[in-house]
Amino acid sequence: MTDIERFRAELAEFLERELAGQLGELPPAGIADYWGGRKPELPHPQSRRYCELMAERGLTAPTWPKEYGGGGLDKEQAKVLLAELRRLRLPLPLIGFGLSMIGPTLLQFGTEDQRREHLPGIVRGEIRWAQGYSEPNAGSDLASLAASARIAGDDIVINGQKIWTSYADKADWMFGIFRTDTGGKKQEGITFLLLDMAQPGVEVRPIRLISGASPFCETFFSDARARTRDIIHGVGNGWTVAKALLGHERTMIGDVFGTGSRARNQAAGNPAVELAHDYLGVRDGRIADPVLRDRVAQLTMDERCFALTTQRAADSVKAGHKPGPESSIFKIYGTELNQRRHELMLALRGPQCLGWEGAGFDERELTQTRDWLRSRGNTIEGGTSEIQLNIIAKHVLALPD
Amino acid sequence: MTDIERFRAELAEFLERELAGQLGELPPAGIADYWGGRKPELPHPQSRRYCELMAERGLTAPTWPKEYGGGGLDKEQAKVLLAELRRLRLPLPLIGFGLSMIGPTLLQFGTEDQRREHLPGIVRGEIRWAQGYSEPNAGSDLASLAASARIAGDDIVINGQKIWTSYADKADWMFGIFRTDTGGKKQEGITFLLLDMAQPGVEVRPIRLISGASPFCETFFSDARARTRDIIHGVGNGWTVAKALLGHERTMIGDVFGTGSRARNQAAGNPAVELAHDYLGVRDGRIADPVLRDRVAQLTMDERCFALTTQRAADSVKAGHKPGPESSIFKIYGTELNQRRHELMLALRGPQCLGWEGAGFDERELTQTRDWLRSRGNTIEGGTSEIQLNIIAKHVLALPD
Amino acid sequence: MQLALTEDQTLLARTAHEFVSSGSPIARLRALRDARDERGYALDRYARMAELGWTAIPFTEQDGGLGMGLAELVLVTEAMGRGLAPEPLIPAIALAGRAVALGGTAQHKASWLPPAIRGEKVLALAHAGRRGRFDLTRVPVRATEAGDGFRLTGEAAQVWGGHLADAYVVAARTAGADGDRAGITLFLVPAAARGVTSVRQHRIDSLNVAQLTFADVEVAPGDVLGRPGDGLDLLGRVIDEATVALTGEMLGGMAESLDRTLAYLRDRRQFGVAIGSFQALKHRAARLYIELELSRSAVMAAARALDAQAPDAAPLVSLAKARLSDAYCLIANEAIQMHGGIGMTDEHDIGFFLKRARVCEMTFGDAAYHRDRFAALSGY
Amino acid sequence: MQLALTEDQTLLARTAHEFVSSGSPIARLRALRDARDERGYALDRYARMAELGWTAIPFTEQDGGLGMGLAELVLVTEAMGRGLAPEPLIPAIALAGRAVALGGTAQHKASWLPPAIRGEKVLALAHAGRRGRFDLTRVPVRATEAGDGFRLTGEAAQVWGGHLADAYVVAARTAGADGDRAGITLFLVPAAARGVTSVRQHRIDSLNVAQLTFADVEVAPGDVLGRPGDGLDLLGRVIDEATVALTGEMLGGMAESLDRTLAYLRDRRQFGVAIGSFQALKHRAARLYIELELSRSAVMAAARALDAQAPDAAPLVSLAKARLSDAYCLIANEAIQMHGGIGMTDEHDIGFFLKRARVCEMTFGDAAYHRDRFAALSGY
Repeated sequence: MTDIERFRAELAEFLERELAGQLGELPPAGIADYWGGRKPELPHPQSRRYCELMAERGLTAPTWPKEYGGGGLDKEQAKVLLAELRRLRLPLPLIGFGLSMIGPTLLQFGTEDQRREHLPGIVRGEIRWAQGYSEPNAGSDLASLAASARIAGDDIVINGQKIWTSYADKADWMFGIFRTDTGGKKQEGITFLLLDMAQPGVEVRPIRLISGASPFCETFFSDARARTRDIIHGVGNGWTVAKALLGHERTMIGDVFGTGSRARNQAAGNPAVELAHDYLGVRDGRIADPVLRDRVAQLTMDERCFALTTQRAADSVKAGHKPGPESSIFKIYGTELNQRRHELMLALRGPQCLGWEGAGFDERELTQTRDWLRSRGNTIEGGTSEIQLNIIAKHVLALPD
Repeated sequence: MTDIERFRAELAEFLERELAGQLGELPPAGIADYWGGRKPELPHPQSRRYCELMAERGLTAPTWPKEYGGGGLDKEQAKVLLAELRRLRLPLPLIGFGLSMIGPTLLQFGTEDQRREHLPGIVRGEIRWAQGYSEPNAGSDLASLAASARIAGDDIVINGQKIWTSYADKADWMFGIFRTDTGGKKQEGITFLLLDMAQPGVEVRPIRLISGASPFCETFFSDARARTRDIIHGVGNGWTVAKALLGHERTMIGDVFGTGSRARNQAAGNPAVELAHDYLGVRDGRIADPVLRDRVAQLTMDERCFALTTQRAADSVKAGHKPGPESSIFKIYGTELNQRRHELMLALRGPQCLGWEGAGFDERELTQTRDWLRSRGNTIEGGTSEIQLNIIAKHVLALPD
Repeated sequence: MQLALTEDQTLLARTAHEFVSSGSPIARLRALRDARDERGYALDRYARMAELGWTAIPFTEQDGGLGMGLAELVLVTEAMGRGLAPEPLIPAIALAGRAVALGGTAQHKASWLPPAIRGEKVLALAHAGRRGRFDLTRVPVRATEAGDGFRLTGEAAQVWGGHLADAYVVAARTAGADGDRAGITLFLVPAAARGVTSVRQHRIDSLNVAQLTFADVEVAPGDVLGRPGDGLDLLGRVIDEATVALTGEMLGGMAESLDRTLAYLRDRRQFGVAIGSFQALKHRAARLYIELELSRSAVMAAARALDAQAPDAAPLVSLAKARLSDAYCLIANEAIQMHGGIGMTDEHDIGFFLKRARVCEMTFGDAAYHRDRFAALSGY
Repeated sequence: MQLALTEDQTLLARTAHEFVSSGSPIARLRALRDARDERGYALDRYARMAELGWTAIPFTEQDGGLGMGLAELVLVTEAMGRGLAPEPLIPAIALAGRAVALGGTAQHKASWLPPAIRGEKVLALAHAGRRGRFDLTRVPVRATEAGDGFRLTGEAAQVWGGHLADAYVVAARTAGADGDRAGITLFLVPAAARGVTSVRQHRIDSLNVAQLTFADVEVAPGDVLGRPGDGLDLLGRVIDEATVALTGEMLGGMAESLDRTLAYLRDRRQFGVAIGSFQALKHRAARLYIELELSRSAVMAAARALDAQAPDAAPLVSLAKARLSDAYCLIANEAIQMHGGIGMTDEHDIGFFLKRARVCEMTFGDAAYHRDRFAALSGY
């Protein structure tokens, strides 16, 4: 038995026997994610215990070093873990911005003390994190942010406003960037810090979107307090940290739209074709409306082509090449495809696409319409399409400023 | 009998009796235009005599003052002249850039001497004019022109190159702008002048386009000579004159594309529909290919809508309003429509749209293809679409620089 | 056909614009929406519109109207479109009111037109079902003969202005099947008739629409508008008229969306400059302006052609509706994009135009439907 | 299916690119055009391509080939597309050569494949008439039985590589009518056969194409490729293969057009700055780049799917041809626009790409044809 086979066997033993033995019923795969936190929402009665038991072995953060509570696994072992969870139809024990964003950031930029203080709580799902970046007047031009952090002894006094903070209403701590110096270049004078949100100076207001409720919030700071020991990478060096994190976020978004738009060329499983058959009917084996049929084909082909391009990027990396410039197109094209798909769906449904709620519209129609409205934000959030085009023009095409 | 009735009667008498009496056969309407000049091309054996006899009464430049050889007619009388020519199926006696461009410019900016020297020759069709504006490195940014004019006593010495000079190979004189001063703002130091092209220092080379032969030429100047008395509006003031003339030219181009795209919504007389019927066939009374039928309808509707917009602009002026900002859209939309129409025609013809000359393609196919190639220049010449969009954004939408 | 406004028309447009823009129109719509108002519009506001004469525009003087036409009506709907005014002028007047005026007996007119013109009674047209799409021959109500009269059964969807309306013009099939041009009859049915049920539907635009159920509703021979079995022409005519009135509204919505976006582009600063100075945005804004200007011509032409009953009126209606559908959706999408994140929030007003644009697109036929109709009417 | 190049493939692509780009390729095409060269390409250049092994790529080793596939062939055609190389690799090898390899007898192969692979003999496929558009069932030649064999009559248009070719694969109808899938037979006809006339056609791309007339051309039973009446599948297969080879060429043309345009945007100065610094042009250039990257994926996938005879190979061929048709025309149009006036002159090279783009679009089906085919193959 090789090491990896032994690892797999021990893991299976733990998951199938020990875990099941302690918990009785385990949460099934496919239910809502578990985000942890001080007042966690439980998608399943055993969600919290499942997370805790997994965390005891570091399996909520499998590749993080053991000294911070991680699993200390190598890449191959981590793959085995995912495979075993899939095989046993178990969900990930924990997700969140702690694991995906601030944890890796602390591993890269944090001091030993900062890691020891914050990482174990993330691993155990005790603290849920939110990200404080954008402000009403600092969107695409993030570096022009104004929310201020004034250092007063061991404390930092924070004033101002953040916007688009996802799940801030459910988070315990926030990581974010604040202005500690208003002179000089705007990118200088930005400091990356952590703060506890459970304090009177922090007020959170959820944002309604044109599509209805959303996870986004506005967060207002009035003499809120943080500790200087929670400054990451030093005062005035926050832009470096933030950029590293943002790059990471954009890759994630590209991935979502890349893998989200599956290759669909067969009629079966292509929702646009199903919808067209349902709402328009079939004539001589074809979608009855030839002009809309042409649009269905165009969109489906574009989606297939996009999926092939994401595959090509992955295959190219697998073949040992560096990620090529083609990945710069994923965010922009993926989000526009998603918008076009939603608009096509509206066209196929005709007037039945107009419902907001209630009588006369079925559930799928109503969901579709909300999703369409929400999709209009895809080309704005996570770097607008305009910014993406600027980036391609400058960094890929070498066009001058 | 009112004055205008008397005028019409006398004119008819002249056209029907006197002219016909002197010339025998008159040139018929619909033949090629007569441009005049020192070595005129004669679309009809009597073209030159017809022009001369009309010019004797000032009827080649009917609204210009009599003292310069014009007809001295008011607007109403000029309309009567056009109506009579139409009624008798007679062509315009003379066309050209003398009548349409430099003549009006001299009337606006020229001195009394300049008018007396140059206008009569234009009226009589003795001198054919070309326009020297663009240069290889001064296209959209015309004011950066470099062709130089150095004043030496009563003479001006000209060096450099002009491009896109229409019919320069057939012209006798050129009006154009040249740099007399390289210091200061680039718009200053530009001088508008006239020069005789029949001299050794002027060399003309016709330009072939991607669509084949064209009226455009390059003109090269090597110590070519002009006279200081032929400077219009003073040294260094040429930009003012040029801008006035350019504005005039853009209006003309917009008109061409505006009136050129006739309202077509009936099948009969819509060339796209005729072509579709011919190349694609008819099924159940409809163009057999439903997707191309949709494109035909879209284009036809856009053309109709554009024609309605040019009509609206005209009606609005007729109703006593000032020309509105809507006219700024004519050049850009008209030229793009023309390109789209040509591309649709290609799509309708399929592979038969690919011919350049000779066997296997009929004359209409070949002409169509050349016209398509030529149409690609429509959005470049006379102010690129990009420049037009800049103008709309700045002057109509008041967006900041 | 003159595509220019007369002095009277210019005055009417100005008055309408001033009336609608007074009193924070989008805030008013938002308040009605958030209060889940059953009616979805303000009775007093509608009464004021009637006082201003708007409800009288398309009726002859004999019928108590002003004897004007669509050329005038589109000026009023344009102003309403700028303010997204939810009052049922189009459904009650241009659609159902005109159906009564054109197809009704003296008795029908006497009963319904004066109160409709005074804004006291609201009429609505029920002619489409959930799956009928835009095909006027696919009416959702069937009328079977019963004694002298008929009995109506079926369900109409998204009846504009239909909730809490006073009477309905119902397009029902008395003979034949979907697709047949003959066999459709229009009935005038009071909302209080036994067997009529109305349920308010909630759409993205928050306007008053209803799902109407007709369960063995008995109607008398005297309730027929026009000739039995011959209702399609009348239905088509009032829908053409209402379509043009709607394109007027769409023109207003487009113009307002663009104006608001241009103002934002001038004001909003990023990277130290107004974002309206970025050339890529400038060029896109200029393209939107071109669409707006072309759209205005189409609306004016269609209105005048219908008023003059010109032979090319029907294709011009399709021309206008197709163009306005595409252009309004384009401008509304671009308006959100150029506003950035703030445009995605419910708190900002611009999203209301995005929603209304899509509803307008899907009312009386989308662009694809009207291109097909234009081609068919043109013989190809 | 791996969408990445192997080391061998990378090397092949580099070699091909170096060979084609050496010796001013566009100037060479221009010279052939201006000389009104009957052949339209250079025999010695084609012989060199054969020496480099390009003509052997898609044939089995048994047939004297290299046993490679479209994944390799598209790398060569891409290089040719960058240089607009006029040599008849696609028609002679991917189209007619492959028809002989797939449908020919041992005798056919022995006679024709070795000289074709050596580049000494050129084959061409005659399958479309002037009005057949893209429908493979509308073949322009009719074959009537005559004795043991057949007699061919008809006129084929724009036969690629067909002028001064040595033999033709002719798709002729032996039974049935346009639209029937059965009844098409492929014949191998020497150019010298009595009754065959070839007239050079001049297209915008200046490539060698011919109009072929068949006047009672007698063919023997042994001249049939594959089974009589059953030729459509074979025809469809080689056209699919050649279509993919052509998309490779188109990819090269697109890439070259964009590269040249980007270079111009960096160099050309107006208003004191490089025009490539104008944001509106930047954004448009970035959009073109996106099209290019998507196109590359489509070409690679279609080539590999056909090589593997994957079940979704046919829709992937249509996917690639549709996308490349639209994208090449778009990029070529934008290239002219961004070059401004100079791009409109015949003296400048960029116009050659515009012309070739349109020819490629109209060869083996345009985008609309392939969207229709994709949908039909996908069952909707």
